[in-house]
Amino acid sequence: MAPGVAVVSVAVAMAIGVYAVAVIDGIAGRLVAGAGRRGVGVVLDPPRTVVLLLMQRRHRTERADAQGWALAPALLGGLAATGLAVVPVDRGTAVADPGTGFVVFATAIAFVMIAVFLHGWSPNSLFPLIGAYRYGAQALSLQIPFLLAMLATALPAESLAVMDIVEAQGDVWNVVRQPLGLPIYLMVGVGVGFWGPLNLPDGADLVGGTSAEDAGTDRLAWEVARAAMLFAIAAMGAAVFLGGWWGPLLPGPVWMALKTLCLLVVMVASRHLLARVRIEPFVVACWAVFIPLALVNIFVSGALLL
Amino acid sequence: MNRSLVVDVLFWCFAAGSVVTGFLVFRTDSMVRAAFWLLASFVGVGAILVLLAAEFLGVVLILMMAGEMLIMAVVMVMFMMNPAGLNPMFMVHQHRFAVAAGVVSFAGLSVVALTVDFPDQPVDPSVDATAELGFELLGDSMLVFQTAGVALLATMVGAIALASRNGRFGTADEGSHEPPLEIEELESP
Amino acid sequence: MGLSAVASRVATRAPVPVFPVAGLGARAAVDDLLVETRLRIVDTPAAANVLLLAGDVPSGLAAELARLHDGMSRPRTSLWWTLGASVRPAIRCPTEVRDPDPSILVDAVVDVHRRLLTGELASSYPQLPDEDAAPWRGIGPYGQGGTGMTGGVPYGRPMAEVAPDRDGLRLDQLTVRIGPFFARFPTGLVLELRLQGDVVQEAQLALPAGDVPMSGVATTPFGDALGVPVRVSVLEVERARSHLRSIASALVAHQLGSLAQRVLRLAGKVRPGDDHEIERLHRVLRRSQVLGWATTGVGHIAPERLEGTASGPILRASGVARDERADDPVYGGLGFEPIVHEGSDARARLAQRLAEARQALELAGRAGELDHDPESPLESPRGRLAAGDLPARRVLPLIPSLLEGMEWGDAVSTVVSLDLDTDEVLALHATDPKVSVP
Amino acid sequence: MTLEALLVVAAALFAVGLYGAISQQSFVMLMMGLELMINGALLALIALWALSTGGNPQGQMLAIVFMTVMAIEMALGFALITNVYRVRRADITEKLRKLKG
Repeated sequence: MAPGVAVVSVAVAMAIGVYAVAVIDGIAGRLVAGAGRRGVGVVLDPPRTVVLLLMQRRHRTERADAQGWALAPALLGGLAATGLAVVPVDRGTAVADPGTGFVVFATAIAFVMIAVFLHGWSPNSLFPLIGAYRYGAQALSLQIPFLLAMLATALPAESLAVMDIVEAQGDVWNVVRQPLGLPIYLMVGVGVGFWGPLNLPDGADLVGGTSAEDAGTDRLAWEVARAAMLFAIAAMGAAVFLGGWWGPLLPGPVWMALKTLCLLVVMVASRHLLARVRIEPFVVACWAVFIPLALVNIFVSGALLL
Repeated sequence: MNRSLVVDVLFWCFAAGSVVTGFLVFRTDSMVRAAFWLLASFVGVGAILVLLAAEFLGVVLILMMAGEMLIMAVVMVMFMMNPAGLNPMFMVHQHRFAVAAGVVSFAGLSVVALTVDFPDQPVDPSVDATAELGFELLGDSMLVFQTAGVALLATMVGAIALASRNGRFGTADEGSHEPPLEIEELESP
Repeated sequence: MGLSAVASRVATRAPVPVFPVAGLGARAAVDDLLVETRLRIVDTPAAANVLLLAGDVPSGLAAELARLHDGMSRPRTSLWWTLGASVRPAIRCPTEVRDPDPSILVDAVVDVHRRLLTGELASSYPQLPDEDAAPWRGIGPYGQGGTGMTGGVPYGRPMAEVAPDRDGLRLDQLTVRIGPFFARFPTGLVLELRLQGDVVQEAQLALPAGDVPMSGVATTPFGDALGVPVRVSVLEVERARSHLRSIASALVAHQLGSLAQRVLRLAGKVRPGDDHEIERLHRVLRRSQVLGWATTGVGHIAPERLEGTASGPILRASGVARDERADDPVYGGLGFEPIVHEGSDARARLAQRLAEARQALELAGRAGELDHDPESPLESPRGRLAAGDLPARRVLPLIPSLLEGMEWGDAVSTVVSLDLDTDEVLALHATDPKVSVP
Repeated sequence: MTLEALLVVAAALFAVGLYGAISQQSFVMLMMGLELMINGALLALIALWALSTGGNPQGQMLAIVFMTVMAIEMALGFALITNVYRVRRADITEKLRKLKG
């Protein structure tokens, strides 16, 4: 694919994904809140808020690390774009399909913690800093179950290329082969996107955490990058667990879009249905429960293949 | 556009980037920046590895370093005073000797690199290096691979034993005291 | 029409980011603004364009208020919702709203925001001078501000110091002051903390003294009941509302803002005999884990420490069946029995308030025309209420020792679960700046 | 992208790392110097593998060993720093007058 086309298609996909996250979030919020009126608002509020944030002036703190502050959302957005680029849309159609697509995606996920730490560190302010520390603990515990859950999907395909992983799900989807994988992946995905119950770095108890000092374009960029990250995780989950383009009747890309939407709804709605987890029990659970579960998942899928 | 020209331009960008950021590690006041500059240096080298067809190794290097540098940054912040570099800081010793050692090693290694005649056998582009590495890992070099794994396991056990507070002989910091700081005495050789 | 004009027209239709400060007698009205879809209540001043001061913000908080104002991003303005208060806030508010009706307030906020974006209303200037808190005092060989290689007080700001952590390492410690406008706490509550990462190592209450005018502020039915007979059904519905509002703020602290909106809507419309609505709410809360992993074991207070301090739902959630209503013949005639929960943690307190809200609506449905006798003891939603004996005065001294060793997330859940009343906390500023620790 | 250029870049990384490892007082900064040195060595190794050995898979294997060494160095380094800090309150090399416990 020509570089220009690749950049444009990733950008378009990200824009659609971010908008989808905003709309799903709005609908889920209204359903839970029991506020039925103003149906148009759900669709129009996101672009209006974007314009409002563009008009709002940025906020500066004393002795902030200005470069780091500007870099963090850009880094997170770039990681989302990288992750999205390796997800195949249809057989033979992907922005990039390197032989190590799986590792590239995992690297993008691992770098999220750098972006969040930088974002919390830079403003030189209390709540962002605590949020940054928290995310360090949270992300380091999340990484290993995440890698293991995803790694299991590479076993049936005998390849690290995402295209091959999807191709190998022609008979049976990985979600059936490895029923433990998808729940772990989604849980970790919500954590990597620091959303809903696992939004500890930007949580309500820290009145916004790492983004507590953000205003205007800073806030806009950060929220957009985070939503794009969630979308990339949903898209990858649809590809490696739900069989990507495989499905009857409808064309492949439509199936891919439907499955992505499905996972996105589950992840986004969790914000309105589940309370914030406490970090200490959560970290313990990651090491003591999710890593063993993910290992069992890998061993069982390996044994089934032999 | 000519593919090898693109590769060349990218290579020089990454190379310059990784050396410059590697140098900035020791030139910044902020500890967190130092850790992230080092990370940038590793990302540059990882990218060069990808250009050199060692795709898997390059990406894994970057993956590995993300977590490592975050831990490094947090350790710096927690252990050191002035981690944000709000105070200008220059914590070095034997500086002139260090500079000389750096220059001499660079000169020596460069001379070796430029004078020795290495055989010219590039990687065959049609070979999938990642797959080859996989077969090597679980084939002829299985023993090396397993040894590395066992070494890592032993490291984990050892590191936890070292860092933990509770040892066989009671808590590790029992009776500990802060040693005096006598820099002047040390700095005059 | 230029691009910027189009942009400002589009932006004026977005939900208005508002940072509210609830003064005396304004907490309930401010909490209820969460359900307004045309406003977006934000947690931090940096995200807000409009600073909403509601009720009477005591003059003792003037300096903090100015700092809060300067922390907002531009364009910014402040708006005063009087709610019966007469003393002007310490910072200039170009707009005042005297009507207590929330929909009129929302109209006013939206209008102010529109004028702000189109440039009709000027963005307000900083209240404090923009300069360093102290001059640069660089000494030492590299100008680092201290005598050693590190440390010192650059720009008058102390650097983080080290102190032992819970693992025996000496690590970075931050001394910070949280409040008095921290979004999760009642207005006026100030905590001086030593934090190591996420962990509270040491906590102290610091209530700045100041003049607190109590006149002209809207009172609650419970305040009235100290002096005149009030319908039992009115008191009980008010009790249910208060409990529901407390549950809503706990939900916000647990990141369930939309569920909190639902609870606040319910609080606004409950009538005597609506106890089945609370049943449904209970099931939803169970599913959300607010009554599960998020609160179990958080903020545990040993029941013997509550002896003689706390009363009301906090005490009853520790298994002690003490309720002033049990001694009241009027309630005795209604067949009142105190509800208790075991656990004495945040979960038990939430469950206790939920059960009491249900019981209150049920009692209100049966109370009919009965009146509460002003001579009888009075049980407010937060415990025994008598003139000069405020529940918050008894609960506040528990907080410092309770928070020590907690993670910040749990600390917030704990303070929220104690349901401190903003008016009572602010009243303590005036009377007794140093709250005695038992 | 010639082999010579790659090796010179690797030498530069190694030299910068050596400078840092010798000159820095702080343990963590010292470790950063060591990391940079291994980084340079890794680059030289892969350069030789890719351009001079015809892609012998054992070259990549050696690189994996390098990365293992890097990980071990980090893990043990941090453990030692933590221990030294716990026992001696030392975070810079000057505070360690003797290595005996």
